Amino acid sequence: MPEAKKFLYVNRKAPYGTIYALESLEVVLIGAAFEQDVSLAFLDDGVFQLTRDQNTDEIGVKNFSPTFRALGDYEVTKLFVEKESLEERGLAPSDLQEIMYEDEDDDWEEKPSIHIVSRSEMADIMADQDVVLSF
Amino acid sequence: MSYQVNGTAIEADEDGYIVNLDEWSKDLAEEIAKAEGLPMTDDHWKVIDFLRNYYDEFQIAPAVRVLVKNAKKKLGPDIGNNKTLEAMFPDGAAKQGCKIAGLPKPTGCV
Amino acid sequence: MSTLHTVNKSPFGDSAFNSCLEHCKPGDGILLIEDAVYGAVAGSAVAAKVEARAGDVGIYVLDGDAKARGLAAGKLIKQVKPVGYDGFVDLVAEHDRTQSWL
Amino acid sequence: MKFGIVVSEGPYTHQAADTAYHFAKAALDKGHEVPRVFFYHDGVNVATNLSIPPQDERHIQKNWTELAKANDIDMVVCIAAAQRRGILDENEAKRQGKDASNLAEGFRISGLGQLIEMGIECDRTVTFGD
Repeated sequence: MPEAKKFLYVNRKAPYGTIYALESLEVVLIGAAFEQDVSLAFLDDGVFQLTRDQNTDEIGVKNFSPTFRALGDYEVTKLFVEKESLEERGLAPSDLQEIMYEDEDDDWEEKPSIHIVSRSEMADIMADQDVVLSF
Repeated sequence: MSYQVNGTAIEADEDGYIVNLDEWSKDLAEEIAKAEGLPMTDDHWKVIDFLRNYYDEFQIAPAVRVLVKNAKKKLGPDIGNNKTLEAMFPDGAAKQGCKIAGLPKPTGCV
Repeated sequence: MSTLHTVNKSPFGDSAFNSCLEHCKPGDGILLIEDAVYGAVAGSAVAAKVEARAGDVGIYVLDGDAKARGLAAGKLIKQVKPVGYDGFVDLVAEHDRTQSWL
Repeated sequence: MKFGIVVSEGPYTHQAADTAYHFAKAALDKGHEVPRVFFYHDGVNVATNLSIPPQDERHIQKNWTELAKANDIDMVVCIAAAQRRGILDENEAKRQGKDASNLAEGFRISGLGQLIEMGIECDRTVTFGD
Protein backbone atom coordinates (compact mmCIF):
# COMPACT_ATOMS: atom_id res chain seq x y z
CA MET A 1 0.00 0.00 0.00
CA PRO A 2 1.33 3.48 -0.85
CA GLU A 3 2.10 5.77 2.02
CA ALA A 4 -0.90 7.52 3.55
CA LYS A 5 -1.55 11.06 2.41
CA LYS A 6 -2.05 13.89 4.83
CA PHE A 7 -5.62 15.17 4.59
CA LEU A 8 -6.68 18.38 6.29
CA TYR A 9 -10.34 19.29 6.61
CA VAL A 10 -10.62 23.04 7.12
CA ASN A 11 -13.74 24.21 8.93
CA ARG A 12 -14.33 27.96 8.89
CA LYS A 13 -18.11 28.10 9.07
CA ALA A 14 -20.56 28.03 11.94
CA PRO A 15 -23.07 25.18 12.24
CA TYR A 16 -26.81 25.30 11.36
CA GLY A 17 -26.94 28.58 9.41
CA THR A 18 -25.57 26.61 6.48
CA ILE A 19 -25.07 22.90 5.91
CA TYR A 20 -21.29 23.02 5.39
CA ALA A 21 -20.35 21.95 8.92
CA LEU A 22 -22.61 18.89 8.84
CA GLU A 23 -21.59 17.83 5.34
CA SER A 24 -17.94 18.32 6.28
CA LEU A 25 -18.38 15.94 9.19
CA GLU A 26 -19.98 13.42 6.84
CA VAL A 27 -16.89 13.50 4.63
CA VAL A 28 -14.63 13.01 7.64
CA LEU A 29 -16.59 9.98 8.84
CA ILE A 30 -16.57 8.33 5.42
CA GLY A 31 -12.99 9.36 4.74
CA ALA A 32 -11.86 7.67 7.94
CA ALA A 33 -12.31 4.30 6.24
CA PHE A 34 -9.45 5.12 3.86
CA GLU A 35 -6.79 5.09 6.59
CA GLN A 36 -5.13 8.33 5.58
CA ASP A 37 -3.43 10.74 7.98
CA VAL A 38 -6.37 12.94 8.89
CA SER A 39 -6.44 16.27 10.73
CA LEU A 40 -9.28 18.71 11.25
CA ALA A 41 -8.74 22.46 11.51
CA PHE A 42 -11.27 24.74 13.19
CA LEU A 43 -10.70 28.45 12.74
CA ASP A 44 -12.72 31.63 12.23
CA ASP A 45 -16.44 30.82 12.69
CA GLY A 46 -15.61 27.10 12.44
CA VAL A 47 -14.75 27.12 16.15
CA PHE A 48 -18.48 27.53 16.87
CA GLN A 49 -19.00 23.96 15.66
CA LEU A 50 -17.38 22.57 18.80
CA THR A 51 -19.13 24.59 21.51
CA ARG A 52 -20.98 22.91 24.36
CA ASP A 53 -24.70 23.07 25.07
CA GLN A 54 -25.98 23.14 21.51
CA ASN A 55 -29.71 22.45 21.56
CA THR A 56 -31.56 22.44 18.26
CA ASP A 57 -34.99 21.38 19.58
CA GLU A 58 -36.69 24.60 18.56
CA ILE A 59 -35.22 24.96 15.09
CA GLY A 60 -36.12 21.47 13.95
CA VAL A 61 -32.61 20.77 12.66
CA LYS A 62 -30.60 17.76 13.73
CA ASN A 63 -28.06 18.51 16.46
CA PHE A 64 -24.88 16.92 15.16
CA SER A 65 -22.52 18.28 17.78
CA PRO A 66 -22.51 14.95 19.71
CA THR A 67 -21.16 13.27 16.57
CA PHE A 68 -17.79 14.98 17.05
CA ARG A 69 -17.39 12.83 20.15
CA ALA A 70 -17.58 9.69 18.02
CA LEU A 71 -14.58 10.72 15.92
CA GLY A 72 -12.19 8.86 18.22
CA ASP A 73 -13.96 5.61 17.32
CA TYR A 74 -13.16 6.44 13.70
CA GLU A 75 -9.52 7.03 14.56
CA VAL A 76 -9.84 10.73 13.81
CA THR A 77 -7.98 12.15 16.77
CA LYS A 78 -6.38 15.39 15.63
CA LEU A 79 -8.74 18.35 15.98
CA PHE A 80 -6.80 21.61 15.87
CA VAL A 81 -8.63 24.68 17.15
CA GLU A 82 -7.17 28.14 16.68
CA LYS A 83 -6.69 30.10 19.87
CA GLU A 84 -7.00 33.54 18.26
CA SER A 85 -10.28 32.56 16.57
CA LEU A 86 -11.68 31.52 19.95
CA GLU A 87 -10.54 34.71 21.65
CA GLU A 88 -11.90 36.98 18.90
CA ARG A 89 -15.28 35.36 19.49
CA GLY A 90 -15.23 35.66 23.26
CA LEU A 91 -14.69 31.95 23.72
CA ALA A 92 -12.28 30.03 25.92
CA PRO A 93 -11.20 26.42 25.44
CA SER A 94 -13.53 25.51 28.31
CA ASP A 95 -16.48 26.59 26.14
CA LEU A 96 -15.76 23.66 23.83
CA GLN A 97 -17.10 20.19 24.46
CA GLU A 98 -14.67 17.55 25.59
CA ILE A 99 -13.67 15.19 22.81
CA MET A 100 -11.57 12.22 23.83
CA TYR A 101 -10.08 9.18 22.17
CA GLU A 102 -8.54 5.99 23.48
CA ASP A 103 -4.92 5.66 22.45
CA GLU A 104 -4.40 2.13 21.21
CA ASP A 105 -0.62 2.54 21.36
CA ASP A 106 -0.69 3.67 24.96
CA ASP A 107 -2.72 0.99 26.72
CA TRP A 108 -6.03 2.60 25.62
CA GLU A 109 -5.44 5.65 27.73
CA GLU A 110 -8.05 8.36 27.23
CA LYS A 111 -6.57 11.47 25.65
CA PRO A 112 -8.05 14.73 24.39
CA SER A 113 -8.51 15.04 20.62
CA ILE A 114 -8.79 18.82 20.70
CA HIS A 115 -5.53 20.73 20.53
CA ILE A 116 -5.60 24.49 20.93
CA VAL A 117 -3.00 25.99 18.60
CA SER A 118 -1.87 29.51 17.84
CA ARG A 119 -2.48 31.14 14.47
CA SER A 120 1.12 30.59 13.43
CA GLU A 121 0.95 26.93 14.48
CA MET A 122 -2.24 26.61 12.45
CA ALA A 123 -0.39 28.06 9.45
CA ASP A 124 2.34 25.43 9.97
CA ILE A 125 -0.26 22.65 10.09
CA MET A 126 -1.86 23.90 6.88
CA ALA A 127 1.52 24.04 5.17
CA ASP A 128 2.25 20.41 6.03
CA GLN A 129 -0.57 18.68 4.10
CA ASP A 130 -1.02 16.80 0.85
CA VAL A 131 -4.73 17.46 0.39
CA VAL A 132 -6.68 20.37 1.90
CA LEU A 133 -10.46 20.14 1.73
CA SER A 134 -12.31 23.30 2.75
CA PHE A 135 -15.82 23.62 4.07
CA MET B 1 -44.52 -1.00 2.73
CA SER B 2 -45.48 -1.14 6.39
CA TYR B 3 -45.26 -3.34 9.48
CA GLN B 4 -48.21 -4.41 11.60
CA VAL B 5 -47.59 -4.03 15.32
CA ASN B 6 -50.39 -4.59 17.83
CA GLY B 7 -52.98 -3.55 15.29
CA THR B 8 -51.15 -0.43 14.12
CA ALA B 9 -49.50 -0.02 10.74
CA ILE B 10 -45.97 1.40 10.92
CA GLU B 11 -44.85 2.95 7.65
CA ALA B 12 -41.52 1.90 6.19
CA ASP B 13 -39.61 2.75 3.02
CA GLU B 14 -38.94 0.45 0.07
CA ASP B 15 -36.03 -1.17 1.88
CA GLY B 16 -37.92 -1.76 5.09
CA TYR B 17 -36.51 1.13 7.15
CA ILE B 18 -39.19 2.79 9.23
CA VAL B 19 -40.08 6.31 8.13
CA ASN B 20 -40.77 7.86 11.52
CA LEU B 21 -38.00 6.90 13.93
CA ASP B 22 -40.18 7.76 16.95
CA GLU B 23 -42.46 4.84 16.16
CA TRP B 24 -39.84 2.26 17.07
CA SER B 25 -40.65 -0.25 19.79
CA LYS B 26 -39.32 -3.63 20.85
CA ASP B 27 -42.41 -5.26 19.36
CA LEU B 28 -41.72 -3.47 16.09
CA ALA B 29 -38.11 -4.68 16.15
CA GLU B 30 -39.39 -8.25 16.42
CA GLU B 31 -41.66 -7.63 13.43
CA ILE B 32 -38.86 -6.17 11.31
CA ALA B 33 -36.59 -9.08 12.24
CA LYS B 34 -39.33 -11.52 11.28
CA ALA B 35 -39.68 -9.81 7.90
CA GLU B 36 -35.92 -10.11 7.49
CA GLY B 37 -36.09 -13.80 8.40
CA LEU B 38 -33.96 -13.30 11.51
CA PRO B 39 -34.57 -14.89 14.90
CA MET B 40 -34.13 -12.28 17.64
CA THR B 41 -31.84 -14.01 20.15
CA ASP B 42 -30.52 -12.40 23.33
CA ASP B 43 -27.32 -11.65 21.45
CA HIS B 44 -29.25 -9.92 18.67
CA TRP B 45 -30.91 -7.77 21.31
CA LYS B 46 -27.54 -6.88 22.79
CA VAL B 47 -26.39 -5.60 19.42
CA ILE B 48 -29.63 -3.71 18.79
CA ASP B 49 -29.46 -2.09 22.23
CA PHE B 50 -25.85 -1.20 21.58
CA LEU B 51 -26.75 0.44 18.24
CA ARG B 52 -29.57 2.44 19.77
CA ASN B 53 -27.38 3.60 22.64
CA TYR B 54 -24.65 4.57 20.21
CA TYR B 55 -27.11 6.59 18.18
CA ASP B 56 -28.50 8.27 21.30
CA GLU B 57 -25.05 9.27 22.38
CA PHE B 58 -23.51 10.33 19.07
CA GLN B 59 -26.41 10.91 16.65
CA ILE B 60 -24.99 8.49 14.10
CA ALA B 61 -25.10 4.78 13.52
CA PRO B 62 -21.55 3.43 13.69
CA ALA B 63 -19.74 2.16 10.61
CA VAL B 64 -19.32 -1.62 10.64
CA ARG B 65 -15.70 -1.57 11.78
CA VAL B 66 -16.60 0.84 14.57
CA LEU B 67 -19.49 -1.41 15.55
CA VAL B 68 -17.22 -4.46 15.68
CA LYS B 69 -14.56 -2.65 17.71
CA ASN B 70 -17.06 -1.26 20.21
CA ALA B 71 -19.07 -4.46 20.45
CA LYS B 72 -15.87 -6.27 21.33
CA LYS B 73 -15.23 -3.80 24.13
CA LYS B 74 -18.79 -3.53 25.43
CA LEU B 75 -20.31 -6.93 24.64
CA GLY B 76 -17.19 -9.07 24.74
CA PRO B 77 -15.16 -10.81 22.05
CA ASP B 78 -17.71 -13.63 21.65
CA ILE B 79 -20.14 -11.24 19.94
CA GLY B 80 -17.71 -8.47 19.02
CA ASN B 81 -16.03 -10.04 16.02
CA ASN B 82 -16.67 -9.88 12.30
CA LYS B 83 -17.59 -13.50 11.85
CA THR B 84 -20.21 -13.67 14.58
CA LEU B 85 -21.79 -10.36 13.63
CA GLU B 86 -21.94 -11.37 9.98
CA ALA B 87 -23.58 -14.65 10.93
CA MET B 88 -26.08 -12.84 13.15
CA PHE B 89 -26.90 -10.22 10.49
CA PRO B 90 -26.31 -11.85 7.11
CA ASP B 91 -27.34 -8.65 5.31
CA GLY B 92 -24.66 -6.64 7.11
CA ALA B 93 -24.55 -5.79 10.80
CA ALA B 94 -24.75 -2.05 10.21
CA LYS B 95 -27.39 -2.18 7.48
CA GLN B 96 -29.66 -4.83 8.89
CA GLY B 97 -28.92 -3.90 12.49
CA CYS B 98 -29.96 -0.29 11.87
CA LYS B 99 -33.14 -1.43 10.19
CA ILE B 100 -34.18 -3.52 13.18
CA ALA B 101 -32.96 -0.90 15.65
CA GLY B 102 -35.09 1.75 13.95
CA LEU B 103 -32.16 3.97 12.98
CA PRO B 104 -31.71 5.93 9.75
CA LYS B 105 -30.71 3.98 6.69
CA PRO B 106 -26.95 4.26 6.10
CA THR B 107 -26.59 6.38 2.96
CA GLY B 108 -24.02 3.96 1.60
CA CYS B 109 -21.50 6.66 1.07
CA VAL B 110 -18.40 4.55 0.44
CA MET C 1 6.95 23.18 -0.26
CA SER C 2 4.40 25.91 -0.86
CA THR C 3 0.67 26.44 -1.05
CA LEU C 4 -1.53 28.18 -3.57
CA HIS C 5 -4.39 29.84 -1.73
CA THR C 6 -7.52 30.78 -3.59
CA VAL C 7 -9.97 33.35 -2.27
CA ASN C 8 -13.31 34.02 -3.91
CA LYS C 9 -15.06 36.57 -1.70
CA SER C 10 -14.81 40.31 -1.47
CA PRO C 11 -12.72 41.34 1.55
CA PHE C 12 -15.26 44.06 2.31
CA GLY C 13 -17.97 41.64 3.34
CA ASP C 14 -16.14 38.53 4.45
CA SER C 15 -13.12 37.58 6.52
CA ALA C 16 -11.74 34.89 4.17
CA PHE C 17 -9.14 37.07 2.45
CA ASN C 18 -7.94 38.51 5.74
CA SER C 19 -7.73 35.06 7.30
CA CYS C 20 -5.82 33.81 4.27
CA LEU C 21 -3.33 36.71 4.54
CA GLU C 22 -2.76 35.83 8.18
CA HIS C 23 -2.18 32.12 7.50
CA CYS C 24 -0.10 32.11 4.32
CA LYS C 25 3.63 31.65 4.39
CA PRO C 26 6.54 33.20 2.54
CA GLY C 27 6.80 31.56 -0.86
CA ASP C 28 3.06 30.85 -1.05
CA GLY C 29 0.77 32.28 -3.71
CA ILE C 30 -2.66 33.86 -3.30
CA LEU C 31 -4.99 33.91 -6.28
CA LEU C 32 -8.01 36.20 -6.05
CA ILE C 33 -10.93 34.89 -8.06
CA GLU C 34 -14.61 35.74 -8.44
CA ASP C 35 -15.65 38.49 -5.97
CA ALA C 36 -12.25 38.42 -4.26
CA VAL C 37 -10.83 40.43 -7.16
CA TYR C 38 -12.19 43.54 -5.42
CA GLY C 39 -9.43 42.92 -2.90
CA ALA C 40 -6.88 43.81 -5.58
CA VAL C 41 -8.07 47.36 -6.16
CA ALA C 42 -5.44 50.04 -5.53
CA GLY C 43 -6.19 52.55 -2.82
CA SER C 44 -8.84 50.49 -1.03
CA ALA C 45 -9.02 49.92 2.70
CA VAL C 46 -7.30 46.56 2.34
CA ALA C 47 -4.66 47.63 -0.18
CA ALA C 48 -2.00 48.42 2.43
CA LYS C 49 -2.30 44.97 3.91
CA VAL C 50 -2.06 43.35 0.48
CA GLU C 51 0.96 45.47 -0.46
CA ALA C 52 2.68 44.60 2.80
CA ARG C 53 2.23 40.90 2.12
CA ALA C 54 3.16 41.09 -1.55
CA GLY C 55 6.85 41.14 -0.66
CA ASP C 56 7.14 37.48 0.24
CA VAL C 57 3.86 36.09 -1.11
CA GLY C 58 2.91 36.09 -4.80
CA ILE C 59 -0.48 37.75 -5.19
CA TYR C 60 -2.43 37.10 -8.37
CA VAL C 61 -5.81 38.03 -9.72
CA LEU C 62 -7.87 36.06 -12.21
CA ASP C 63 -7.95 38.39 -15.16
CA GLY C 64 -11.35 37.37 -16.48
CA ASP C 65 -13.00 37.96 -13.13
CA ALA C 66 -11.35 41.36 -12.77
CA LYS C 67 -12.40 42.44 -16.26
CA ALA C 68 -15.94 41.20 -15.70
CA ARG C 69 -16.14 43.53 -12.74
CA GLY C 70 -14.76 46.53 -14.61
CA LEU C 71 -11.34 46.36 -13.05
CA ALA C 72 -8.81 47.18 -15.75
CA ALA C 73 -5.19 46.38 -14.91
CA GLY C 74 -4.53 50.09 -14.22
CA LYS C 75 -6.92 50.04 -11.28
CA LEU C 76 -5.15 47.20 -9.50
CA ILE C 77 -2.45 47.25 -6.86
CA LYS C 78 0.73 47.19 -8.90
CA GLN C 79 2.26 44.14 -7.16
CA VAL C 80 -0.79 42.04 -8.05
CA LYS C 81 -0.23 39.95 -11.18
CA PRO C 82 -3.17 39.23 -13.50
CA VAL C 83 -3.36 35.64 -14.80
CA GLY C 84 -5.77 33.83 -17.10
CA TYR C 85 -7.27 30.39 -16.46
CA ASP C 86 -4.13 28.88 -17.99
CA GLY C 87 -2.06 30.84 -15.49
CA PHE C 88 -4.36 29.55 -12.74
CA VAL C 89 -3.58 26.00 -13.87
CA ASP C 90 0.17 26.73 -13.82
CA LEU C 91 -0.07 28.16 -10.31
CA VAL C 92 -1.84 25.04 -9.07
CA ALA C 93 0.83 22.87 -10.67
CA GLU C 94 3.73 24.97 -9.35
CA HIS C 95 2.60 24.89 -5.73
CA ASP C 96 2.46 21.66 -3.76
CA ARG C 97 -1.15 21.99 -2.67
CA THR C 98 -4.12 24.27 -3.14
CA GLN C 99 -6.19 25.59 -0.29
CA SER C 100 -9.51 27.28 -0.99
CA TRP C 101 -10.63 29.89 1.51
CA LEU C 102 -14.34 29.32 1.12
CA MET D 1 -0.38 16.18 -13.82
CA LYS D 2 -3.65 14.81 -12.48
CA PHE D 3 -6.09 17.41 -11.18
CA GLY D 4 -9.04 16.45 -9.00
CA ILE D 5 -11.77 19.08 -8.83
CA VAL D 6 -14.44 19.61 -6.18
CA VAL D 7 -17.50 21.70 -7.04
CA SER D 8 -19.38 22.58 -3.90
CA GLU D 9 -21.85 25.27 -4.92
CA GLY D 10 -24.92 25.13 -7.09
CA PRO D 11 -25.12 26.59 -10.56
CA TYR D 12 -26.33 30.14 -11.30
CA THR D 13 -26.44 31.31 -7.65
CA HIS D 14 -22.68 31.06 -7.29
CA GLN D 15 -19.92 31.39 -9.85
CA ALA D 16 -18.10 28.33 -8.49
CA ALA D 17 -19.39 25.84 -11.08
CA ASP D 18 -18.38 28.23 -13.88
CA THR D 19 -14.91 28.88 -12.51
CA ALA D 20 -14.38 25.15 -12.01
CA TYR D 21 -15.46 24.53 -15.60
CA HIS D 22 -13.04 27.08 -17.05
CA PHE D 23 -10.28 25.76 -14.85
CA ALA D 24 -10.89 22.16 -15.92
CA LYS D 25 -10.94 23.20 -19.56
CA ALA D 26 -7.70 25.15 -19.22
CA ALA D 27 -6.03 22.24 -17.43
CA LEU D 28 -7.03 19.84 -20.21
CA ASP D 29 -5.89 22.30 -22.88
CA LYS D 30 -2.49 22.39 -21.23
CA GLY D 31 -2.22 18.62 -21.43
CA HIS D 32 -3.05 17.84 -17.82
CA GLU D 33 -5.52 15.14 -16.84
CA VAL D 34 -8.79 15.71 -15.02
CA PRO D 35 -9.77 12.17 -14.08
CA ARG D 36 -12.64 13.13 -11.82
CA VAL D 37 -14.84 16.04 -10.77
CA PHE D 38 -16.73 15.61 -7.51
CA PHE D 39 -19.97 17.52 -6.91
CA TYR D 40 -20.86 18.15 -3.28
CA HIS D 41 -23.13 20.39 -1.17
CA ASP D 42 -25.36 22.42 -3.55
CA GLY D 43 -22.88 21.56 -6.30
CA VAL D 44 -24.98 18.43 -6.89
CA ASN D 45 -27.60 20.70 -8.48
CA VAL D 46 -25.30 21.15 -11.48
CA ALA D 47 -26.29 17.59 -12.40
CA THR D 48 -30.02 18.15 -12.90
CA ASN D 49 -31.19 17.71 -16.47
CA LEU D 50 -34.27 19.84 -15.75
CA SER D 51 -32.48 23.16 -15.90
CA ILE D 52 -33.64 25.48 -18.70
CA PRO D 53 -31.60 28.68 -18.75
CA PRO D 54 -32.54 31.43 -21.22
CA GLN D 55 -30.94 31.00 -24.67
CA ASP D 56 -28.58 33.90 -24.17
CA GLU D 57 -27.07 32.38 -21.02
CA ARG D 58 -24.56 29.59 -20.64
CA HIS D 59 -25.96 26.12 -19.96
CA ILE D 60 -23.85 24.97 -17.05
CA GLN D 61 -24.98 21.35 -16.98
CA LYS D 62 -24.59 20.92 -20.74
CA ASN D 63 -21.15 22.48 -20.66
CA TRP D 64 -20.03 19.96 -18.07
CA THR D 65 -21.65 17.03 -19.84
CA GLU D 66 -19.88 17.92 -23.10
CA LEU D 67 -16.53 18.54 -21.45
CA ALA D 68 -16.74 15.22 -19.62
CA LYS D 69 -17.71 13.36 -22.76
CA ALA D 70 -14.87 14.81 -24.82
CA ASN D 71 -12.27 14.20 -22.14
CA ASP D 72 -13.45 11.11 -20.35
CA ILE D 73 -13.99 12.84 -17.01
CA ASP D 74 -15.66 10.84 -14.27
CA MET D 75 -18.26 13.24 -12.87
CA VAL D 76 -19.41 12.01 -9.48
CA VAL D 77 -22.36 13.41 -7.58
CA CYS D 78 -22.38 12.67 -3.84
CA ILE D 79 -25.32 10.41 -3.04
CA ALA D 80 -26.01 11.79 0.44
CA ALA D 81 -25.97 15.40 -0.77
CA ALA D 82 -27.96 14.48 -3.90
CA GLN D 83 -30.70 12.66 -2.02
CA ARG D 84 -31.20 15.63 0.30
CA ARG D 85 -31.59 17.94 -2.67
CA GLY D 86 -33.63 15.76 -4.98
CA ILE D 87 -31.09 14.66 -7.57
CA LEU D 88 -31.87 11.06 -8.52
CA ASP D 89 -30.75 8.64 -11.17
CA GLU D 90 -33.18 6.22 -12.72
CA ASN D 91 -32.32 3.28 -10.47
CA GLU D 92 -32.56 5.28 -7.28
CA ALA D 93 -35.85 6.87 -8.36
CA LYS D 94 -37.27 3.44 -8.97
CA ARG D 95 -35.95 2.09 -5.71
CA GLN D 96 -37.35 5.01 -3.71
CA GLY D 97 -40.69 4.86 -5.49
CA LYS D 98 -40.32 8.29 -7.12
CA ASP D 99 -42.01 8.89 -10.46
CA ALA D 100 -39.14 10.73 -12.11
CA SER D 101 -35.37 10.92 -12.20
CA ASN D 102 -33.28 13.91 -13.19
CA LEU D 103 -29.61 13.00 -13.35
CA ALA D 104 -28.08 14.46 -16.49
CA GLU D 105 -25.95 12.49 -18.92
CA GLY D 106 -22.30 12.14 -18.00
CA PHE D 107 -22.88 12.31 -14.24
CA ARG D 108 -23.06 9.37 -11.89
CA ILE D 109 -24.23 9.20 -8.30
CA SER D 110 -21.87 7.60 -5.85
CA GLY D 111 -20.46 7.91 -2.35
CA LEU D 112 -18.20 10.35 -0.58
CA GLY D 113 -15.49 7.73 -0.74
CA GLN D 114 -14.99 8.82 -4.34
CA LEU D 115 -13.95 12.26 -3.09
CA ILE D 116 -11.33 10.81 -0.77
CA GLU D 117 -10.14 8.45 -3.48
CA MET D 118 -9.76 11.42 -5.82
CA GLY D 119 -7.66 13.20 -3.21
CA ILE D 120 -5.47 10.14 -2.85
CA GLU D 121 -4.99 9.51 -6.55
CA CYS D 122 -4.66 13.02 -7.96
CA ASP D 123 -1.55 15.18 -7.73
CA ARG D 124 -3.62 18.23 -6.89
CA THR D 125 -7.11 18.69 -5.50
CA VAL D 126 -8.77 22.05 -6.11
CA THR D 127 -12.04 23.07 -4.48
CA PHE D 128 -14.48 25.57 -5.96
CA GLY D 129 -17.27 26.70 -3.69
CA ASP D 130 -18.44 29.59 -1.59
